[in-house]
Amino acid sequence: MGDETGGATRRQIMVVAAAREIRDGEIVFVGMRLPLLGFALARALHAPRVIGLFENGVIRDAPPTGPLVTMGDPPNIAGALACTTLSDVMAYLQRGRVDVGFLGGAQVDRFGNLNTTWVEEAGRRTRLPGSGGAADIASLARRTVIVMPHERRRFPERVAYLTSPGYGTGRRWREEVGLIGGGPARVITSLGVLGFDRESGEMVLEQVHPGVAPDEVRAHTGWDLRVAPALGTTPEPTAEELAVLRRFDPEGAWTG
Amino acid sequence: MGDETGGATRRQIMVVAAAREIRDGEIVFVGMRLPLLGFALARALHAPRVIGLFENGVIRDAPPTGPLVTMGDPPNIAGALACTTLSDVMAYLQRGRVDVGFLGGAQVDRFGNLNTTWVEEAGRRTRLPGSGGAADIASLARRTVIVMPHERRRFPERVAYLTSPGYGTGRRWREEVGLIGGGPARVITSLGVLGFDRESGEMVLEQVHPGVAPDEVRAHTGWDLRVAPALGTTPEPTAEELAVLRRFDPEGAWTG
Amino acid sequence: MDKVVTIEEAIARHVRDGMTIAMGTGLESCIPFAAGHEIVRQGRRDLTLVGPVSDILFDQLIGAGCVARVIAAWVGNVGAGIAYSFRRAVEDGVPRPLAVEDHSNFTLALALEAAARGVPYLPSRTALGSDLVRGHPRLREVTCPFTGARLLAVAALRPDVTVLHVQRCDREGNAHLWGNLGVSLEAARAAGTVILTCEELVDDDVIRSDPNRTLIPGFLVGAVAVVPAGSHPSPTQGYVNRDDRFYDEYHEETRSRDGFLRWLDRLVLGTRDHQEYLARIGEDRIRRLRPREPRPAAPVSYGV
Amino acid sequence: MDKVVTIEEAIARHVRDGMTIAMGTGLESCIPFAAGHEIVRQGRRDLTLVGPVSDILFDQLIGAGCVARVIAAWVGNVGAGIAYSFRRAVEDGVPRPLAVEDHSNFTLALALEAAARGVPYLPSRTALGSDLVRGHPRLREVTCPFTGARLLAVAALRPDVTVLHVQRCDREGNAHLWGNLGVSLEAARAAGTVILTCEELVDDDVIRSDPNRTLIPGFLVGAVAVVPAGSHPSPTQGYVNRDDRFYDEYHEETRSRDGFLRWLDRLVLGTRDHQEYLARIGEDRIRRLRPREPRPAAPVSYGV
Repeated sequence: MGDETGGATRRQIMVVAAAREIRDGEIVFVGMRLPLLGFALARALHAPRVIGLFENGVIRDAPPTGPLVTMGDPPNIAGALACTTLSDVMAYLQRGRVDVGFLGGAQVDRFGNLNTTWVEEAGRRTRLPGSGGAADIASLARRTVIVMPHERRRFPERVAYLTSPGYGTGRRWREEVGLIGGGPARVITSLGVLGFDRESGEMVLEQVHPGVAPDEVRAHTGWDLRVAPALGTTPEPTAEELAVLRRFDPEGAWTG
Repeated sequence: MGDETGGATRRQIMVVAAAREIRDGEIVFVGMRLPLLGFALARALHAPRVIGLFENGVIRDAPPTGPLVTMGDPPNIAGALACTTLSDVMAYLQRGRVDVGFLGGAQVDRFGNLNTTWVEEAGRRTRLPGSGGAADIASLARRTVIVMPHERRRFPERVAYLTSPGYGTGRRWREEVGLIGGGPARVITSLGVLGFDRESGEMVLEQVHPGVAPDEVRAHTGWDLRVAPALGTTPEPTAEELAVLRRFDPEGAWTG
Repeated sequence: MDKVVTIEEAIARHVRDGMTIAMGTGLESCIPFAAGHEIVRQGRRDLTLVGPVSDILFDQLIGAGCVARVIAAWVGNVGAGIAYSFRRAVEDGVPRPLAVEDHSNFTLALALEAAARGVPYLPSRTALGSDLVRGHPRLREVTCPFTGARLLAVAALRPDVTVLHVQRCDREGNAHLWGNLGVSLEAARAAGTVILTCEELVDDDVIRSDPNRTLIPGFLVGAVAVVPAGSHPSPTQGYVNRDDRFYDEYHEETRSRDGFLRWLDRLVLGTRDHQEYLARIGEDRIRRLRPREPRPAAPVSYGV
Repeated sequence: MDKVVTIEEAIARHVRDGMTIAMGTGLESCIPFAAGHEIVRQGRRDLTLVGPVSDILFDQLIGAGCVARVIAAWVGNVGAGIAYSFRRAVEDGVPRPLAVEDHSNFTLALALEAAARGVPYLPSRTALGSDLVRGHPRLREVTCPFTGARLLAVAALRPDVTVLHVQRCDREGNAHLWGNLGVSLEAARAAGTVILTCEELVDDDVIRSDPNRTLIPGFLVGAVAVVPAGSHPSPTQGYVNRDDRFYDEYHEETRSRDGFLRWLDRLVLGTRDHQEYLARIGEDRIRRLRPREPRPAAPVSYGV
């Protein structure tokens, strides 16, 4: 994860790619770490009118000035636009007002379903933290962006436990089960950027990060990963993007 | 209504009787006018720990100091314990936390059902204000106290429109329709105080105000009103009660 | 995005014939009279008005012929009892017939809240057995899937526009409100868009200094108009008290249809805007409604 | 009624073996650690703990053997990831087996809110198709009686006791809270009773000066204990910042069961009360967590 590609670390590339998924004026359900940095980056550069919701009830139009470990840290409250309840921000989500939500997880599968509940390795079940707000964001946001390290055990063909719904078993599944949110739009990994096929709902490799070969991505994926005919390369972070990132993560705690 | 009986007006007797229905430590859904005065009186005398909820979202542990026309008047907000939403106070009611709610209406019938929606007189329908929060209080409070002038047209055998449920068609009706609140406990009128029969749910005259004969009450009631075997007389307001009342209604606007 | 416009522009842009408009959601306080008068001046028609309390602002719009339907729990004059234009419309179809969807305060709140939460209904235990429920388009008895209990389901009601009068907000519409809240928050969240009229336009920093006071986030808001005393004759806590006399005078003057039309001409159709309306009410009278006794909130720090 | 007692008395009176206790309802802030430690000291058993975030306070109670079940959406160490005592209990039954009722944040909030509102369930559109729903005792798919839409019904969850750490309250428990609110309001309203720990006990007049800040009315509250820094190591806005290092140290020290038991002995079982706990943490360290930069809320008047 710390590998350098050109002048930027993989995590820097991931954050910059995440930021580019945010359009100006959008309402974003923000998570901690990389998504929070992506929010800060988007706000500083191309999306000055972005609004960020946090599931603990905080609404901000600008990233906090101090470093955060959790969204409940005092610097995230001071200077917020509004502080309210978890239910209130979830209601905005359920009302369809949230344009994009960021998600991560222990596993993501071929149809963008996420698992953060438990995994089994070498016959031993490991209990993971669970959904938090992820199942809600995955169910209710107009679209989601998943940010994850790209490792084969994290990319199984089918998640062991479906915590947060992607496209289930295919593109029509969400409608069948009654979900109203749009589902995953992008997966940003340490190796590339993936989208979802409009017909099948299956994950497709759309971009590789600089210096990454498509076969490397496929080798780290637990199914026969489709590659887009017009495979691109993730643009390198610009000097401006890197400068802003360093401002928000001066010690590289999250992107080093 | 302005008739004097002894040293007190009928309305003063009504307010005092309403106040006596409030026990110390109770949570009361307060209305305007006579019930508000009853709340103030109870708080000043025998129920110093009473809490009053107003349906606009105000919670008070003491009556407002200035005169009020509506519960949204600034003196009812300043010095409140809490200001919140209508839904929040209704939720307390629905959760069973409200001990007693005060109600009035254009009509009350034999089973304590209230009508505040429309009446028909001489073939002409008159539209009335509607439920407001009355149907909610009648449905959800642990018990209710109805305060009304005693006139025959206001006491029909059956209300023209059942806005706020009492005992419907009899004592078991509330359970049948799914209501959880306890229903009406008392009706305080300009002529007396009435209760409800435990078996049938029918209104029963329990007390007459000083100087009122039971037949006078029956003559102003639209059905064959039952009279309790141990009919009492409403105690005269004490000097202390009258002194407090004059403090809260110095010009007799509500009790003159 | 700067959303500050005149109230005339706000109404012209956002309120169209046939729309469903929620107003008076604070119950007896913060009623957006100035905005309602502007709707009358601009001659909107076939509106559905939504508010738990259909007070004399609704009565005015009804009498002016703007309204096809009222969805409310209580209709009248909160100061003096009867709303005559409402009665004339319902009982005699003057100036046009008026449909009424009756609610209790709680069922109306739940209908707005369901829409605010993006669910098609919310269950409750209220009004079971009441005649309110009979044949009601938005109320239906259901059975709890867990307990089998009988419940009243209240279907979502989504206004096109909610109009709120608030104490202060910034240019984006992030608003600080205090006092009783009624169903204002649900109505704002349920609506397609929100028009705010405010007593004071303040700097962003004032809003951000106290995020728990921001009960309406700007992303819900389509327009902000600065209209001091825009709730007159209803009160706005800390800015303007209740004009009790006005309610009594309205009661007397609007007993007859002619009296109402004279009233409407004098204070609404015959005034260009809210400033002229206030001038007719009288500067002195408005000044006397300003609070004399300050009641400052105890300090709070969000220090880090 | 004066409800002020010591935290020891509050726990002794209100928390009994086998009860369902909601804590940590502010998510990562205002977690009532002092109250939780007292539950450990008093040796309560067979508790069901409820909180959207089952942070290291829950981990401590689990490791101490107080807990039979956790109802939560997320379990771990909000600073450092893994909650080892939780893992040991779930994976290996050490010190005793632990049942987990999994939720999403929203379904947990809705379960508490249903209880707070006195309805047996609330409908939502979340988590449909998720494995969370399978065989879940409190989640069930239903059909909307109006639209036919598929919805997720969430059954009410009513804690016996909700414990909140708040900024300030009066002797009756009327409490001013600010900052992010999580599910604290729903949890308080849902519960049989509420224990408040507060940073500051204030005069009634402070509370009444700002009724919109009173998010917990005293009639919900059974006991008030004054416990400054009672949320340590979690933050309480304006009073104490987050002790990030503590979370990391806990992570390291509790990797093994023995390490956990040493930790528990040193800071909980081996301290008489929260003051002694804070003394072990170090006065200097606590002092450094006090806010240095004041962020006063803009003035507000409720003037009449």
